Amino acid sequence: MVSALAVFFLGTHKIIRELLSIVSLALLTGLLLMRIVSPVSDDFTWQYMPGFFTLSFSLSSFGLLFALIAAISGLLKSFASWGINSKGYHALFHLMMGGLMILLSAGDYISFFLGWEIMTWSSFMLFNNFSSADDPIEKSQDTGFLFITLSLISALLMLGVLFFLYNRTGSMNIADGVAWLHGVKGLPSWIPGLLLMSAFFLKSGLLPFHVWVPGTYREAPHTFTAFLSAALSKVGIYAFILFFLPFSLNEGSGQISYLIAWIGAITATVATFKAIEQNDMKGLLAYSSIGQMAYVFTAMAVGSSLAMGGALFQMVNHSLIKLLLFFIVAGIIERTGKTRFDQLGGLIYKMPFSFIGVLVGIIALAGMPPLSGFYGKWMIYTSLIEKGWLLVLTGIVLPSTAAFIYCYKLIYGIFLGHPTEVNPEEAKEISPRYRVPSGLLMASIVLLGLFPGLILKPVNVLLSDLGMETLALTSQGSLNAASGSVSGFMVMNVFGGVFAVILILLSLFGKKAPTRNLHRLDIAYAGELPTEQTPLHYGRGLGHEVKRVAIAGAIVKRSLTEKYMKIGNQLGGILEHVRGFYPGNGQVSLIMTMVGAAAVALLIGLKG
Amino acid sequence: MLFTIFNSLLAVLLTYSMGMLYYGFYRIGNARIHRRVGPPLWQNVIDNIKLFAKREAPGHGIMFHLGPVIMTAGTITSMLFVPFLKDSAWLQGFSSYGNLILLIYLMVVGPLGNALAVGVSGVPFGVMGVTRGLTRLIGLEVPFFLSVALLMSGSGTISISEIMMAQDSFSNWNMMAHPAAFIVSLFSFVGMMGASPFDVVGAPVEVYSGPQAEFGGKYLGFLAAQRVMFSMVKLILWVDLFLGGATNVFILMAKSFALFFFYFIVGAAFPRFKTEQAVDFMLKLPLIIGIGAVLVRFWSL
Amino acid sequence: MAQDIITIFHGPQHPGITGNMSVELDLLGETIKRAETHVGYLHRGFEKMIERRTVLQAFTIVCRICVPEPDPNEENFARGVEELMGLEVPEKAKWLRTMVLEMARLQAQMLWFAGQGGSLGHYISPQWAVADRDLILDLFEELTGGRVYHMYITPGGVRRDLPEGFLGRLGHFLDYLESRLPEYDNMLLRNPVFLERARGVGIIDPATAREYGVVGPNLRACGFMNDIRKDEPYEMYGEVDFIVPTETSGDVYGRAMVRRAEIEQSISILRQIIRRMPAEKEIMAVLPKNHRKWEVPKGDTLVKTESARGEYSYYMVGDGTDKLRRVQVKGPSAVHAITLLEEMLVDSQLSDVAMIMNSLGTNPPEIER
Amino acid sequence: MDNLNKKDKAQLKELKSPMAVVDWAVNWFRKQSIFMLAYGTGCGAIEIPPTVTARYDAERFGVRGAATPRQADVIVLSGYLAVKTLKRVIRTYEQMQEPKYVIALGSCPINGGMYWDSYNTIKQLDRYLPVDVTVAGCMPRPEAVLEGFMALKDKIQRGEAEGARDYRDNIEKYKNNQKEIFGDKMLPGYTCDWYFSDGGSF
Repeated sequence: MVSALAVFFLGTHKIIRELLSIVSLALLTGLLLMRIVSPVSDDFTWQYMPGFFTLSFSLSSFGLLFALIAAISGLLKSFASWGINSKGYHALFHLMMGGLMILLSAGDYISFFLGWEIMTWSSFMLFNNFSSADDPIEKSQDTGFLFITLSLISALLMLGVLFFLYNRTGSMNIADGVAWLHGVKGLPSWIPGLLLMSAFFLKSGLLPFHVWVPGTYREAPHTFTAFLSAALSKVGIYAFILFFLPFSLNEGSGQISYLIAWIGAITATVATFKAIEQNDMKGLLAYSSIGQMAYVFTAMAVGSSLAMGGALFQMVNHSLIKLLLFFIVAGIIERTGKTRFDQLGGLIYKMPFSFIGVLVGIIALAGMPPLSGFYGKWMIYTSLIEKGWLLVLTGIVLPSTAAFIYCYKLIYGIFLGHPTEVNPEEAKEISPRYRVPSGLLMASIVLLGLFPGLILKPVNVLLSDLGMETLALTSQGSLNAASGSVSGFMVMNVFGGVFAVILILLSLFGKKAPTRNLHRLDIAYAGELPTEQTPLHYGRGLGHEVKRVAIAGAIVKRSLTEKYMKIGNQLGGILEHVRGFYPGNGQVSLIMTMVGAAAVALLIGLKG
Repeated sequence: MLFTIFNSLLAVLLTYSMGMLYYGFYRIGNARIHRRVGPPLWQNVIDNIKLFAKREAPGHGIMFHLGPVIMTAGTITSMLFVPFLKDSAWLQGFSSYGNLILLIYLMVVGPLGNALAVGVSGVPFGVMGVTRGLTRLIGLEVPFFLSVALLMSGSGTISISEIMMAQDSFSNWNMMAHPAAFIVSLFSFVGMMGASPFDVVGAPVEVYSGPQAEFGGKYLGFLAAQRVMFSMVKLILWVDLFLGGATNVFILMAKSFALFFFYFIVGAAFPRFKTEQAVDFMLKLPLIIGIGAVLVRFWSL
Repeated sequence: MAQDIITIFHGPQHPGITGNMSVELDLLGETIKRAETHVGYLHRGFEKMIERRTVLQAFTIVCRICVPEPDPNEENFARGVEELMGLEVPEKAKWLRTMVLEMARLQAQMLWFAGQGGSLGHYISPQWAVADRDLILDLFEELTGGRVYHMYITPGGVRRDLPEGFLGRLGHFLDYLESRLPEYDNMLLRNPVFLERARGVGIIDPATAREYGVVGPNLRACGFMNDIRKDEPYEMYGEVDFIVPTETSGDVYGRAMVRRAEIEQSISILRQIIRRMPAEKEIMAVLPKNHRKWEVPKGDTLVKTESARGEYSYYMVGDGTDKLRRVQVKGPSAVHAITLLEEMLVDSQLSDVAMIMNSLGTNPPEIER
Repeated sequence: MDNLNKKDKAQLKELKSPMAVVDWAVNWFRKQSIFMLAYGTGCGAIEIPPTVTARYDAERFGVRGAATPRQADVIVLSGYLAVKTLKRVIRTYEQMQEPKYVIALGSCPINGGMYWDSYNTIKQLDRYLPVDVTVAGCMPRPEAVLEGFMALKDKIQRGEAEGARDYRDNIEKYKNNQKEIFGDKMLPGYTCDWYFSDGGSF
């Protein structure tokens, strides 16, 4: 993938210009799209220290899908962040993009690891140095600490396992390692497998490694959060598909698959109840991302082609939804300067575009027909029923039902209810540079709801690449499974038709019984009169009572983050004197530790 | 196409008149339990027409206006995805294009659309009611999904018509074939119909009639009409899934009335739970029965 | 202003309030963080109006202090006047007064039962209880001529003698009510949902109860045996046998159990009264001939009556004219519905407000008179 | 009840034009379905429960409770009105949807009743709100309350229960009367502005 590297160098070495950034990303997108149209083999090998390492790059069809997601997200994101970025931001962003491309096209361990690390470090720098938190002191050191510690752990795990594999197979090629991993039965393959899996779970934020996600999402620059959620969280899925998909399809690995499915369900439950509890928009969306990613893992664990299709559909759809929601949230934060539900409210008639955007987003996010989110959910549920994993199904129905609450909270807290800190007279619609990409995303979500075939046809190609059966699509608008079919086109038409008829009926009544437009405070209020000062906005309280439900209370009360911090602090105390060796601050010492650890691992691997 | 539209209109009319009849009975029956005479049977129809005959209606902007429309449209759409009869071309709606999972999600569209209208009206009581409803939904959907999943995996299909078709004789009715699933689903059924002890959403003494607090006139008329129709959709769904479906309208009415009677008795006898108590209850007893049934199925395979 | 909390009004126009008053609630979610009662919707200036009227004119309005249970007010006022004027009430009048008081207590408890069921969305209990209570009102009507306001217990005695066969009909009613009580229990008080909701909710701990001056069944549910009828027997309460039921839990369920037991006690007291009702005709003390010249001597007195909701006390001052100089009325609800309620509601749930208010037996008109 | 039905039929026969028949039918539905907002302003509140419960069973006549003013057709004011209450009552009344009716129970809303000399109650309710039916008595028995509802129904059927229209047409008079008693503590403008304009609608 020369193009990826080209973008990478272009971004790092040239003077930073917004236009350049967009052009380069558009170029990348275009190149990737061209790959679809005319599949040219651009496998690329680079001899490094001839005879010792061979870096090989080749973009598989899966890699292409992920690369496209990343490229399009990056393009939209660059458009949305037009003109608000400081120097160095673009360099880092493109560095990260480059790392991502290297990772996605990597054919061997070295390039895989290299891409992984470039991506991790540049994204760390991005959210740490360009944080959206207003007050630099308020910007929590904990977030960065957690992120980097967990990333280090995952990197070390991965490095160790990769070298272990190299040791066993004598080849740096990923395919050989995967083949070995699946060839060996029993404990020897389980342990490296689980370790590797933990590394990927961490990237996607699955339980129990989700703790870095909320803080990071909250503090990252607003548009970058969109990218984090839409593209970077998918890397874990890519790596999982790369290393484990054949593994989970293996007949003999039922227990492992079942375990992964439950990890997905439990993660979704925890994340959903945590999301309901959040009081700021980005925090809510962050936890929601964790939950949505977890469905994908559950579906992948099921392993049937329907489930796999559902997983990929859900993933693509999630990217679209989260880009849309984060863009609009970024726009609202930019216009109002408020991030929390108890500060916003009552903006619907001032920001109709954002309202419709969020509405489309939450309908799709909640998985309600007729928008696109439904198909992912439908395929996952149906595949679970066909597989007979009814308890897992219960496990993911719980969070996807509870998700309605945070979806409603998101739209109520911002647009409905009463205005609080934002004067509705002064509120303005979000700026066009958010509106344009949001509009595109909304259109694509609606379109996918009407014609899920648009995604499912390419997905079929991927499935056949994997050697699985393809999904039965009767037309663009309807989908058949062994046990039933669904037609979104029909749902949309019926709903639209009925809606129109009732609206006409209502307007007929309107002649005889006109609707009186009432003042905002003229509400049924038990006979009393609210004043302008009376707090009437339920933004904070919405969902507050959910934790009185036993299961939700048990989840919300516990905080893994705190436990990790406690462990970290204790470790810190023990290692206090060790730290004395290193000059400077914690970050420097962490980097040095990592370099040292990497060196040690390298040595061990070489010796073996 | 014309036939389908005609059929849809027929379905709307049938559910409306069935609903008004049943709820008329409901009010009289409740009155008899209360040791009084009660209103005439058609009182609900009179109430409904009166609401449409009001001279004005309160409004809080276009979103408030659309809420009841979405609610009614959601109800009618989900009605059209339920097959009313088996072995018949009549009253099938669009059910061949949908399935049970789609229906379960469709049934949430209307209430959520109305929730937007409630939110925009700015009545705090209304939003509290909506929150209660959404929280209660957790408790209702989980056991319900488990019970219908048992059916779906048992009969190997997720299509409502096919599940209905499979129940050809009394011993094959799903309530006999899958008794545990039926019992679990009955808990959810009572909750979904909004009967005590799960009627937290519109509790007048607590949240001032909840989501309906700000609706009046024609809007309330639409909400009242869709409420009875929605109840009938749920009843017919249960008849399709568990009671073997119906070959004609009279059998349908007989079976659905039996279920309705059950709902009426339970609703009359109990005070109301708090929201969290309702959810906890639903996640305890019904869920345990359901999980037990799944485990039994698992071991017996 | 960031809005963590939300302010709503529970009342005055709200189905979940016990009368014309309101509670302003600050809620986080549905958890109450601050409660403030608002009264003044019903203030009529009773004490001032009594000062302006002669004793006999005032006697007609005192019953209107408390709608659900007017008779303790009449009795209190009458006894106060009698004490000030030194009137001797005939024994039969005393028996009749005791009977009326107990009947009033009984119907008030029925009303409480109706409210308690209604506040939980259990619509059978109000229907049954209010209809059965109406039978007591019929008896009242027969005895006094009025359904709700009786103006029966006048200073000096009672207004009318028993109608023919009244005691038999009262006995019949008591039998009927007793046969209904098990159904009431099954319907509400033993209902698992009621137990789930009422136990451990709205707890008054004994120290708080003492500190705030809680009275009546609310106090007895905290474990204190405190009843004016026992402590300072008036009328014929010294003569009849009854026990004062207590509970120790202090929660809604405890108060319900106390009230439930009091219904049975009232029935038993009424049965004793039916048995022991004297036959003589004398029901009025010897009164001044010209009732326009009823002059209340100088002096003051404090009279107390136990009502269904607790203790009423009147402090009355006479100044030698035909009007009372000052009447200070203290009803039980002022404590229960204002100070105690504001304290109790904090950290409880919105769903419980109506239930707690009902279980405290709050009644707005007597708060502000 | 039978009596009323006969009266209805007699009326229907007299009607000539089809529009009159429609009006008659609309009125019939309005009178057969009365959503009552029982505002327990005073003592009269104690006779509302017997009226609607098992013994007198107002639901026979289509009378049922409503929780909020938006849903209600008739507001039942039971008893005396303190000044503070009157303000809430007016607020509640204005929130109701036309056609709307007022029933006042007891002597107090007519002339002050027992509290004619009280400094805190209003003496004559129809100075401030258009009362359609008054039920006298202290307090009126449930039968009397039901009789009040019957009178209201009769009025509705005849198309004469137009207190709301009276209020709309004479809003200045009513507001002035209210101002006399509230002084500068009048209800804020947004609660009643639409009476002075056409009122936006769609």
